[in-house]
Amino acid sequence: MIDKRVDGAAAAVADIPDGAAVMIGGFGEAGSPIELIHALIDQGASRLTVISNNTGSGEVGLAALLKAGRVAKVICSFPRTANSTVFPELYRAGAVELELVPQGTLAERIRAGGAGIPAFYTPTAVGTPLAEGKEHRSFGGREHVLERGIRADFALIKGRIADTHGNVLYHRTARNFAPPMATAAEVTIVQVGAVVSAGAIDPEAVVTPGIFVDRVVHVPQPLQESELVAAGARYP
Amino acid sequence: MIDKRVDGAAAAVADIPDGAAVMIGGFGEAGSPIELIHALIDQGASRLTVISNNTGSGEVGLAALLKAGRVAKVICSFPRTANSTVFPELYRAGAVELELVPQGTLAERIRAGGAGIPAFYTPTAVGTPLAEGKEHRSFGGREHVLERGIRADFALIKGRIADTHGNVLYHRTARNFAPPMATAAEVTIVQVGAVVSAGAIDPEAVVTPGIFVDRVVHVPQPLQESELVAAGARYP
Amino acid sequence: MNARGGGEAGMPAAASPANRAAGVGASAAAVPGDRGAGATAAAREERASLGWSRDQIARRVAQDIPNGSYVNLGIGLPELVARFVPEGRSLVYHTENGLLGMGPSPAAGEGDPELINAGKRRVTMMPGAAFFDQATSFAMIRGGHLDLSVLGALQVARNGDLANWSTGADDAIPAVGGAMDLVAGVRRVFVLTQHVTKEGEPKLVDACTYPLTGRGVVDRVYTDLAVIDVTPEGFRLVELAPGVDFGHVAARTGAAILPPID
Amino acid sequence: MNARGGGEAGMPAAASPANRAAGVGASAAAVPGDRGAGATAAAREERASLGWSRDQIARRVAQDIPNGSYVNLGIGLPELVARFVPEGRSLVYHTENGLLGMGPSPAAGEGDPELINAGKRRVTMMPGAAFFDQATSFAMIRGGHLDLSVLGALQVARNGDLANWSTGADDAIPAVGGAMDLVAGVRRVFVLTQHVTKEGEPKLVDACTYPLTGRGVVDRVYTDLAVIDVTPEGFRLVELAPGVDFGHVAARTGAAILPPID
Repeated sequence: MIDKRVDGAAAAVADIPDGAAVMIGGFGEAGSPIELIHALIDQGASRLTVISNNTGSGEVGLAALLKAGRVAKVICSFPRTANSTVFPELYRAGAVELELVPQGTLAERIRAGGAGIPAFYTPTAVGTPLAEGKEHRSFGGREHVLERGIRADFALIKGRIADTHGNVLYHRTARNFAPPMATAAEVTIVQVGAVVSAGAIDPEAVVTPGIFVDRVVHVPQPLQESELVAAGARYP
Repeated sequence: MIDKRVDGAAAAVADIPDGAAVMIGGFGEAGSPIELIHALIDQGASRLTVISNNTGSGEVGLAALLKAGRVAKVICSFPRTANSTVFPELYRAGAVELELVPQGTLAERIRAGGAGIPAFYTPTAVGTPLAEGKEHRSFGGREHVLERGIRADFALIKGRIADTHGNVLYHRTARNFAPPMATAAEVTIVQVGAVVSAGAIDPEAVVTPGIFVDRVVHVPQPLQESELVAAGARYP
Repeated sequence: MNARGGGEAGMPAAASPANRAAGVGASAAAVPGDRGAGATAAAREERASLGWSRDQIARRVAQDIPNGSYVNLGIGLPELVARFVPEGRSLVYHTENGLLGMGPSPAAGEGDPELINAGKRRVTMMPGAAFFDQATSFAMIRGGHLDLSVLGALQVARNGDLANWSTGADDAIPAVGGAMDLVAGVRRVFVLTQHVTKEGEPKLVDACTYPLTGRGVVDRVYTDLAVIDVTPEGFRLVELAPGVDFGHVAARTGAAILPPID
Repeated sequence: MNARGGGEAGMPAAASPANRAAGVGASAAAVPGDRGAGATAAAREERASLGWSRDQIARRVAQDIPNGSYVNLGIGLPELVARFVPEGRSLVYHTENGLLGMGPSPAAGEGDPELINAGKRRVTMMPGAAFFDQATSFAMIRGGHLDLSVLGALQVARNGDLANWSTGADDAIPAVGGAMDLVAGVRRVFVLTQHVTKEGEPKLVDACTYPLTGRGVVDRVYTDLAVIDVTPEGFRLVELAPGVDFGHVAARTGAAILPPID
């Protein structure tokens, strides 16, 4: 019997070492795997490279991981939002490195990393500061830049339902970066609101096939970032 | 009201011109849009470039299109199967050009064409005759070849259900090339066994979003290639 | 169509300036923009009374969106456009965080924190909606599948260059999101903006001084004062807001502006 | 693990020969292969009585597949492996036309013509199965997500080169399918084949004469006579079929073959 369940978020993230590259799903609060991030804070790994579209808000979840000083570098498209103060302060203080990537290029680089494509050409960012220093090449009379696939040691993502094989369904716009990230990490850890047995998910409807998932953690009532921030919560 | 329904296969393929590049879904008989192909035979367009994984079997569907002399070139990974005689005869007679592409490279080239990626590097086929004459480059100490995205004028695909917006669900392994092909053609035409109103398909379960589909044709009882071949059928 | 048949490029031809349906008229007298302090003060005063309101600009943009279009509306002012779709037209809104068929905001305090738009605000979904991941969403954008993107701007140059993500200030936290992908991939790009900044500086300029979002990407600009096309000859007036004359617009534009063709 | 952290390569390191867990022993006497006509006739005669049957080779392969593996079985002989998974192990079978969790063939005349495997034969699906498109299926393959591919062969060279798609004959219809993708992307590649051709020619050779499927891609070969590893030193015997001795295998192998390490 294949059974990828792990007993709790702490056990799921226990082997993430210092210096690891960690992809973290979510676009804003939608899809942010807060319980896995909090377990990673508890666990203590530091000098992390975090690949994530944003940098969190308030002082919970991803922002709390940054606040705790665990992140050396962020690869990101939009590292500020309405309630985001932690990253801006660290960045201005020179305490964290930033690699800014257009959102679609970030998604495609992650997808490429997971699909065995080491590099691809894209028209995005040509003529802008984000293309400076990159290889350019013309296709069909149009300039493109060469971008590299990205892989990570771990991916932390959030789903709605998974089965014991690791097949995952998502919730609305919380899907965002989770499917490509699941493919691009050595170890993919998903927290889900419900775990079902193999066969309970329609094979036609599976979004992330189980081959991309290593560990399934049941988090029945996931915290919601905006509610925590509104309540002034901090972690730990 | 957005309504992409077209009244019948003949109307759906009426504007495919001579010399068009046409992607045709299917892996073997699974997902082969036979009714659309037969309508294309009736319509008469010639000198076509066909992008498809196989070349059909017997003398129906894709094989019948070839037999009718309408295809100048095939871009394909596996142009022969158990009951495939039409393509081999044409190929040996020099009546059709073949661009042989590894199956995964074919899928990725189509996906790239639809995703605005003009070219990408892949390790597939390095050191083989299919990489000869292609640009090589090393990434991470490993050789890769540069492959180009493919687009077409039309894509003919088969689904199980579509709604009036063109959102498509597929049937089991008939899905195969349809989703990437739907993204890579100027005009994508899908034949489906059932058409439902917008809102009847779960937004979480949509496989091909309607933005990739231009025309929906209702074919309630699609022919099955293996049954036709077993019955010795020919088209027209 | 056959020019692209079986082609190798994979890029939407429509995104290049050469394909814009721009009128090419005889050269007309160009009126240089007045960027002096006097004009600045005047502009600030007049903005309240002259030209279109924010809602009116949005309504004007909406008139130009064909039925059945797939549209991405940028964060902020462009979001207003969705309120003014003319009767009888159906549009499908794309939000790049993973939804086609986005509907209006839910009532205050309602909605789902995981059903949001690119501005991270709660939205709803329409019949026929579909969810998808980020790689797919930007494949739609980059692959030329969206008909229209309506974006805000810091600056638009006469050659269609757009700057809308960074002022380049030393202490700014750089953040780009999907803007560079949208302008690189969507078939037509409209800019919806005030004609001048809060300080009265022109936003339509000869050359952008802020970091670019994309080169030669803007097709048309809608401001409180006018509708202006970006053409191979530079800015060309399409339409003036009620009560605004050509000289008024020209004086607040930091580049030559050509009169309408007809 | 950190060597790849945030890295730019995107390629599975495990697919390269350097990462094979190959034993490195002292050099041993190499026995040249006998490709003469006498050996050919002898081989033909002995194949019926000596060594493993097709089912037995398949059973031997199955013993080496760890529990929980994601496995792609090539068309033909490799498909037999699925019948012999040892008690207590669960494997997930991938068929590159778009299914994970492939089950056995349905009863004759049953099944669904659109639920097929890469050999275009009807199959079934297991609990926990998932369907996906070709781009996703080959992303799994190329991205290093599959643990094992078991393939047939025309020739395997001592450096791990594999030829299994074309004899290069002038009148052949070239057809490659997914073979080149599988050998380029899957973490381990096993070859399951008869030791010699129907004509008695060795399939394990110094260098392939047929067009390659991939360079340096084969990890291990299972034949009717033996299990043989591809190591940096060349072929190395792992195990002999019952009743077969080293000299017998060596005489039917078109390249040097090293004895087992221990």
